[in-house]
Amino acid sequence: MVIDLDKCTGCGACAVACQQENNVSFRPDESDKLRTIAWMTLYRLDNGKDYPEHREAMLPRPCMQCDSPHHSPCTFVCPVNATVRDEHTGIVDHIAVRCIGCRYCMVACPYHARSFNWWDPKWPKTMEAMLSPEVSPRMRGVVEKCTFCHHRLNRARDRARINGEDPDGVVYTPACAEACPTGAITFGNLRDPHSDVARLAKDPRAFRILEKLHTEPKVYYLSSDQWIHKQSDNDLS
Amino acid sequence: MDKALIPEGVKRCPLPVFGLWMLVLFAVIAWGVYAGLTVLIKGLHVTGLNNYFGFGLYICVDLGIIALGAGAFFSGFMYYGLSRFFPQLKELHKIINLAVIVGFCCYTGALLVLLLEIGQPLRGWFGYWHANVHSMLTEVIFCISCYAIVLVIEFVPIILENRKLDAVKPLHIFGHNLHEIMAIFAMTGTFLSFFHQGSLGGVPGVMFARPFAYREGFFVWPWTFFLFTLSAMACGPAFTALICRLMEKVTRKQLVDRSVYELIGKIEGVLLLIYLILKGLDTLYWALDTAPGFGLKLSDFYKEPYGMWLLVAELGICGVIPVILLLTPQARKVNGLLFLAFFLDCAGIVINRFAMTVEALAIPVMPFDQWAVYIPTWAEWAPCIAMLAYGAVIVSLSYRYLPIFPRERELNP
Amino acid sequence: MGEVKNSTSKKGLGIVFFLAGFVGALILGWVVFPNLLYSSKTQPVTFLHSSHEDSSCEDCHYFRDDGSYSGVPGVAKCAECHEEPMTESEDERILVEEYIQQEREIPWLVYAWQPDNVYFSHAAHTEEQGIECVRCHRDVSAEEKMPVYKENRITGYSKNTMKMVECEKCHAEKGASNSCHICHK
Amino acid sequence: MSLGRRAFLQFVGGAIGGTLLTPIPWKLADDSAIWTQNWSWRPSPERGEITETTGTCLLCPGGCGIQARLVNGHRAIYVKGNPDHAVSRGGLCPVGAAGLQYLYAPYRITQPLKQTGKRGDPQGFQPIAWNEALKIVADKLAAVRKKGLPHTVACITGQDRSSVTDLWKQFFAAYGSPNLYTMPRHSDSTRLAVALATGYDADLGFHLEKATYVLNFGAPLLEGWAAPVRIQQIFSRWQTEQPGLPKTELVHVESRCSLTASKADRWIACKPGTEAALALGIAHVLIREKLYDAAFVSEKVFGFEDWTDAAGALRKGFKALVLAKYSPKDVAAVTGVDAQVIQELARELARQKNAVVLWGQSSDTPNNLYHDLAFLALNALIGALSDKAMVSLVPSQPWQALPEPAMDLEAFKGLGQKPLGQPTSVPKTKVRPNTLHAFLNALANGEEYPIELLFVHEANPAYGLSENTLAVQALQKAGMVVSFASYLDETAAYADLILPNHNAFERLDDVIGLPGAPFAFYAVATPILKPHYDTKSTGDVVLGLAKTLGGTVAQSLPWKNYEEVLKLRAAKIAEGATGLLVDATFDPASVEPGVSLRANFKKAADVWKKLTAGSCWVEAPQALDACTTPSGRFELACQGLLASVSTNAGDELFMAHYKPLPPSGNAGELPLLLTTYRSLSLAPGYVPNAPFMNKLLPDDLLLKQDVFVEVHPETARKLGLRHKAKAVLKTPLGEAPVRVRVAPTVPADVVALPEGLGHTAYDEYVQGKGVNANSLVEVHLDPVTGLGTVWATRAQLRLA
Repeated sequence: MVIDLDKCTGCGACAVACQQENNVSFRPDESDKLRTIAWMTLYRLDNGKDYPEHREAMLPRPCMQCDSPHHSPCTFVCPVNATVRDEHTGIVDHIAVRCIGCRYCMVACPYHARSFNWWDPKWPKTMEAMLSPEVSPRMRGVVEKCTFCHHRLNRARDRARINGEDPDGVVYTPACAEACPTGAITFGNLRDPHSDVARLAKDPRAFRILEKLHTEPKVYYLSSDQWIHKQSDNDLS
Repeated sequence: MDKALIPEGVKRCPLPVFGLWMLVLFAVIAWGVYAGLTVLIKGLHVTGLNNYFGFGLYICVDLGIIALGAGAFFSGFMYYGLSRFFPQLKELHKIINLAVIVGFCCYTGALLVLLLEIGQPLRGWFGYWHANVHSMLTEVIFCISCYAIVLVIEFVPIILENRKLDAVKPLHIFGHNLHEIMAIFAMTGTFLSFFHQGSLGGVPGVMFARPFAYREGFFVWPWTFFLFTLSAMACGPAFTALICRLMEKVTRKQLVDRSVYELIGKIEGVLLLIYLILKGLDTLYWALDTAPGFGLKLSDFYKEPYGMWLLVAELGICGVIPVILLLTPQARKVNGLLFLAFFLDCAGIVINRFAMTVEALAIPVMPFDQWAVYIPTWAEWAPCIAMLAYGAVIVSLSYRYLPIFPRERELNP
Repeated sequence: MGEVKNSTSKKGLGIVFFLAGFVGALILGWVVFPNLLYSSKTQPVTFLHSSHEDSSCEDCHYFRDDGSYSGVPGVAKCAECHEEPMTESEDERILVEEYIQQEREIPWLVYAWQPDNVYFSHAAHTEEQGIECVRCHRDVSAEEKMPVYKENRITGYSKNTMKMVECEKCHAEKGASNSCHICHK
Repeated sequence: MSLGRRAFLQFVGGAIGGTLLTPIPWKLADDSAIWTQNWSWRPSPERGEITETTGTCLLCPGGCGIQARLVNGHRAIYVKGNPDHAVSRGGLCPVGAAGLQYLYAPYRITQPLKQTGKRGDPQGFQPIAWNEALKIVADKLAAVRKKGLPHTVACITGQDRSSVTDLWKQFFAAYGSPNLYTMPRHSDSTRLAVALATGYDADLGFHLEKATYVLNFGAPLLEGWAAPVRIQQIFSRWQTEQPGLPKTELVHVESRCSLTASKADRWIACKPGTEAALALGIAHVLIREKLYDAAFVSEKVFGFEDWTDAAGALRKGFKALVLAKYSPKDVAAVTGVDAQVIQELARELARQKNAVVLWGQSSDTPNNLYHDLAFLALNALIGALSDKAMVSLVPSQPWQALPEPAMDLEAFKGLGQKPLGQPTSVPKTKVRPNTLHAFLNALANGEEYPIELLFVHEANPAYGLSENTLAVQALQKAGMVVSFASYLDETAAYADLILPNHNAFERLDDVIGLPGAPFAFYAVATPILKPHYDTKSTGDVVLGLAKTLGGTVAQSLPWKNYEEVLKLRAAKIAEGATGLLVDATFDPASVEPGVSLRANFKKAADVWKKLTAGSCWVEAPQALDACTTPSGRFELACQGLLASVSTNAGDELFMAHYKPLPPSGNAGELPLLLTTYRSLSLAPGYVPNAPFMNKLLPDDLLLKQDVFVEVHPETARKLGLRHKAKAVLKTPLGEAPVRVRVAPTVPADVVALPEGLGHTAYDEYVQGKGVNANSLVEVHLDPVTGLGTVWATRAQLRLA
C-alpha cells in the first residue's frame, strides 16, 4: 500500500469506510484515544514552527504489515499463533477467536496498529442491521487490527475460481483505498514490479515510518515536504 | 486440635491472635478476589491498562515477584547442587524450607494474577495447545507452570512434616522418600527456573521494534534473558532473607543463625556485583550503539514522570549501594545495613522490571506520537496486594504448623 | 493395635471404593455427559431431498456470480413451486401458510453450520476439484426423514459442525494453504 | 467415621482418575473456549446473498454517486462511492461513508408523532396515524386561508437543490405566502451580487479543472466546501504531476492555519475577516500597474471609470475608488499582510493565464454583499469572467420544469405581502433575498404579523443556524410547528407535529445543480433500499396536502406523486434536447459557456432510465454577453443598488468596498476575536456527527464532553492558560465551558472554535459533546441585503 500524503486531506473517509467494512465497534465516548479501537488511525503532524510558518498534515496509519525477515514484531511474540504472517500474500492476519488477549503483540508493535477490546462491543440495537457478515464481530478481551481487508481477497479468489481464472492472480481493493476521495491510497502487490505500488514505492518522495527499526513496513508514504519526511523516523541530528 | 498441629517444642502465639491475623489477611484476599472477579466479569476496562500500556501493574508485579521468588530455585541450587563443592553452602539448609515456601507463594500468586491479565482467561490453555514456539511468552507459560508444579512437589514434604501428618505412616514414608529425591526436583526446578527467568527477560528483550526494551543477544536470546536470570539470582535469596527477618521481628524470635544472613549477604553481594557490571555494560552498549542505531539517544527514553531518576534509582541507589554494603564485611555485621542492602537490592530489581515493562511502553516510538502515562486502578492494586496477603497466609500457616526452621528449637530454648 | 489387623481388609475395601469412583466417573463421562451436553432439536419443517428428485441439486444449491455459495435456499425458492400446496401433507401446509404466505424465512437448523469467524469457500471445494459433497455433508439422496439436530448446549454448535483440525488435516494432505486468513474472517 | 472419610477420599480419588479418562474435562475446556468465541450477546450478522444498488447521497449538496451493498436485499451494510459517477468518480466524504449510521440511527423518527404535552418536551410526543396527522395540517391550512391570512404560513427548508423545494415554491405561490425560506447559503449573497453585477439569476461556477493558479480568499476547500468530493478530487489533480502541464498553484488566504492553508502551495495569513480588503489591495496593484485584462474591462465592464447615474450625477468609478483607498500600504495595515506580498500576489495573478479567485468562509454563510462584489470584481479584472470563463454563471434553475402556479385572489393578496421582517431596502433583482434571520427575528419579537403555521423541512435551525437561540425563540412563537424531520433533532423537538420524511438513502429525490461547479447539473437519487419505518416522502406529503386543500392549490400541484414530478423533469430534459447524460468519462474542462451540449438522448423514458441508473445530466453554463443590467454590461458600479441606497449616497455604496460590520461588545471586556472553523470529520449540517466520525476526532479537539478552542501560545501565556486547561469562553451571546489547545494555528488574540459539536438532541453518541459554535457567534445583518452574515465575534477566554 502506498499513501500519498500530498494528496491526503485528512478527511477520514478511509477510516470511516474501514470501520464500516470491518464491523469496528464504537462507544458513546471515543475521546480516550488510548482505548479506542481503530484499524486506520489519523495522526496529525506539524512542522513545529510558529504562526504563520506553522503547517499541519494528516497521516493515515493502517497496519504496516511488517515484512521484517522471518517475523513481524507482533507475530514473533504471540504465544498462541493468533497472529501470523502469510508468506504467500504478505498479509499479517490476526484471528480474534484464537487470541487470548495477552496484548504482547500490542506491546511489541511500535505503530500502535493494534487495539484491544476493553469492553464488550455493543452497537445500538438499530445499528446491528448494518453489521457485515463478511467480517466476524470481535468479542471483549481480544486484540484486533487492520487485515488489509483480506476477506475481500478471499471473495475475489472465489469469484476467480467460479469464472475459471487463476485465484492467485487476483487483485482487490481494501475499503480505505476504495473510499479515498483524492485517490491518495494506492493498493496492490508490491512484489509485482509492474504494479503501481511497486513503482510508487521507488518514488523519490517515498518513505516508510521507522525504517531504522528494520520492521520493513509494507506501507509506503509519499510526501514532497521535507519536514514530514523528517518525522518518519527518529533522528539524532 | 490447634495445639496438636503445632510442631513439638516450639511456642506459637495464642490461637485467637493468630485467628485475628488470618482474618485480616483473608479480608485483604477477599478484596483482591472481589477485584479479580470484577475484572473477569466486567472486563479489563476497569483497569488502568490501555492500548499503549498493554502491560501494566499485573505484569510488573508478576515479573517482580517471580524475580524475588527466585530464592527458591537458587537456594535449592546452591544447597542441593553447589554445596558438594562449597561445603559452607550447607548452611543454607537452615533457610531452604522458607525459600521453597516463599517461592511457592510467589509463583502460584503470579499465576493467579496472570490469569486476570489475559483478556480471555477461558482460552488460557491455548498457550499450551496452540503454542507458538518462537514466542518468549510460550517459554514463560510452559516453564512457569512446570516450575510451579515442581514447587508444589517441593512443598509437599514440608507439609508432610506436620506433626499430625507425619504420624500417619504411609505419609511419613512418602514424605521421607520425597525428601530423598528432592535433589532431583531441586535441580529440575533450577533448570526450569534458569530458563523462565531468562525468558521473562526475553519478553521485553525480543521486541525488536521497541527501542527501549530491545537488546541484541546470544543465539536466540537477547541479553536481557541472561540479565534477568542473573538479577533474579541476585535478589531471590535476599528476599527470602528479608522475609525471614520480618518473621523474626514479628515473632520476636531468632529463627535462623545470623551466619546464614551473612552468607546470603556475601553471595548476593557478589552476584549483584556481577549483575551490575553486566547490566552496566549492557546499558552502555544499548545507549551508545543499539539506541543510536534506532535514531534515539539515551535522554529520549527518559521523560517525566518516567525520568532519568529511574535509571539512577535502579543502578545507583539500589545497585551500587547494596553492592558496597554487602561486600563490606563490617557493613554485613550491622543488622540495619545488611537488611537495608537486601531491601535496596530487591527494590532495584523491581524497578528494573517496572522500567522494562511500563516505561518501555511510555516512550513514543513514532516521532509524532505522544508520551503516555499509566496509572493503575484499584482493580489492579487489589489483586496484587491480595497476592501478598495470600503469601502471608501461606507463610503464617506454614510457620505455625510446620517445622520449617530446623534450628528454631535450639535458638529459642 | 487392632488397626493393623484391619488394614488388609481395609485395603481391599479401599480398592472397591476407588474402583467405584473410577467406573462411576467413566460411565458419567462417556455415557451421561454426551447426552447432557447436547440438546436435540427438530427442524421447523420436514424437508426431504428424496421428494424433490424432480429438481437437480443446482436448482437450489448453486454458486452466485460473485463466487459465493447459495447454501440453503430461501423461502422465495420454495415459493416457486409451493405457492399453493401441492399435496395434502401437514408439513406443506405449514410451509405455505406460515412461511411462504407470510414471507417469513424458515429458521432451518443447519447441520454443518459454521460460526461467524469461519470463511468457508465452497468455490474451492467443489466436485470438480475432487471433493464430493458427502465428504462433509450427509448423504441426503435416500434419506427418509431428517436427522435430529443436536446442539451443543455450551457452544451452540451443531454436533456435526466440522472442527478446525479436520480442515487443517485435509489442507495439509492436499498441500493447500493453512494460513489463518484462508478460513477465518 | 475414619473408614467413611477414608473411603470417601478413595472414592474421590477414583472418580478423579476416571474423569481424567473421559472427555469431560477436555471437552469442557474446549467447549468453554468455543463459548467465548460465540458469546450470545455479541451480534451475529445475518448471512446471505450480497447485492449492490446505486443511488445518490443526499446528506449534503455535493450530489455524490453512491453504491450500497445489501445483504439479502434488505439490509444495507456498506456504502461506497460509485466509480461511474460523473462528479464523485468513486470518491466519498466521511459523512457519506458513515451514511448508514444515519439510516440505522436510533434517533430516527419511526412514525408520525404529535406533541401532547408542552412544546419542546421530548416525552410529550405520541404516535399518531398518518391520515389523522395529515388531516390536522390540512385543516389548519384551510382555516388560515379561510381567515384570509395565508401569508402567515411559513416554511424553512434545508433542501434548496431538490424538486421538493420547487413544490414548496409552487405550493406557497398557489396558497399565497411569501414566507418560504431556505437555510442560509453562501449563494444567498453571491446570487444577489451576481444579479446586481450581471442581471442574471445564477450561481457561480469555478473552472477549477482548468485553473493553473487559484487565489483563494478563505474558502475552506478541503474542509467541505461546495461539492466536497469534487473539490477533493480537483485538489488531488492539482497534486498530481501531469507531464507537459504546469502544476496548479493554490494560494490560500486565511487567518487560521486550516488544513487548506497547510496543504496550499502558499498560505497568506491575514487578520480575521480582512480578506476583502486584501482583494481590493490586489485590485489596486493590478490597476496601478495596468496588469488587468484591459480588453475585457473596456468592452464588457461598466463602472470601472467614473460614471453618471440615472439622475445625471457624476459618480466615481471603481478605478478611482480603489486607487484612492486601497494602496498596498493601507491594505497592509488592515490585513497584516506585507505590502510587498500584496504586490507579488497581484503580479503573480496577472501573469497566469488561467487564474481564478475563490472566496467564502463556508458554504452556508452568506457574505457581506460588498465583499462578494469585491471578489467578483477581482475576477473581472483578471479576466476570469471573460471568454476564458474561469468563472461562469450557472443558472440556478436551468429550466422551468413546473408550470406557472394557478393563483386565486387570496393567493395574490397573500403573496403580495412583505416577507416577515424583510427590510424594505433590499435590492430589487430577480433573486429573492433569503432573509431568514430577519424573518426569525420578527417572529421571535412578535413584530409585523404572527405566523400561524410553520413548516420545517430537512432543516435544523434550532441547532444549525448562526445565533441558533433566535430560531428557538421563533419556534416557540409560531402558532403551530410542523416538522418533516427524519431524526429527532433540536428543531423537531419544538414541533407540534412530526411527519417524518424517508431518510436520505431511502427516498426518491433529485439534485438540481452542484454548488461551485461550472456546469448545470441534474441527478436523480434513487433509494438504496425500501424505507423500513412508517415514514413518507415529504414531496408526496406536499402533493397530498395540496390535493386536500383543493381549488387553485390542487390545480397548481396536480401530480399524483413525487415520482411523477421527477419524471416530468426527465421529460423536460428530453424535450429541451440539450445537455449530456454523462458518467465518469465526463470532463468538465470540455464544457464551454454559452455552447450548448448536443444531447445524447431522445426519449423521456430513456432519460429517466439512465438518470435512475446513476447517470447525471450536465449542460454548459450561460455566456456573459448581453447582461441584463441597466448598462447591458458587467457592472462594477451596480446601478441596481440605486433603488435601495438613498440617492445622495456616497459613490462607494454602489460598488465593492471593504466594510466590516462592527462586532458588538466592549473590546476591553472581550479582547479576543472568536472565529469558527469546520473540518470534514465533523458534520456541521443537517445531520450530526456519526459515531464512526467521532472516532476521528483527536483528543485535543474533543475530550470527553469538552471541546477545545485553539489559542496561540502567546495569548495562552497572557491569559495564564495551559495546554488542555479548562476555560470559559464568553461572547456577547453567552458563555460556554471549553478547553484550550495551545497551538500556533491562529494569530495572537484570536480563538478558534470548531463547528458541528454541542448537540442537545439525538442520542448518547451525539448529545452534549462540546459547544455549539452557533450559540456563541454573532450574526450581523447586512444593511443592504438583510442577510445574516457572520465573520467574527468579540470574545473573552478565562481560566475556569
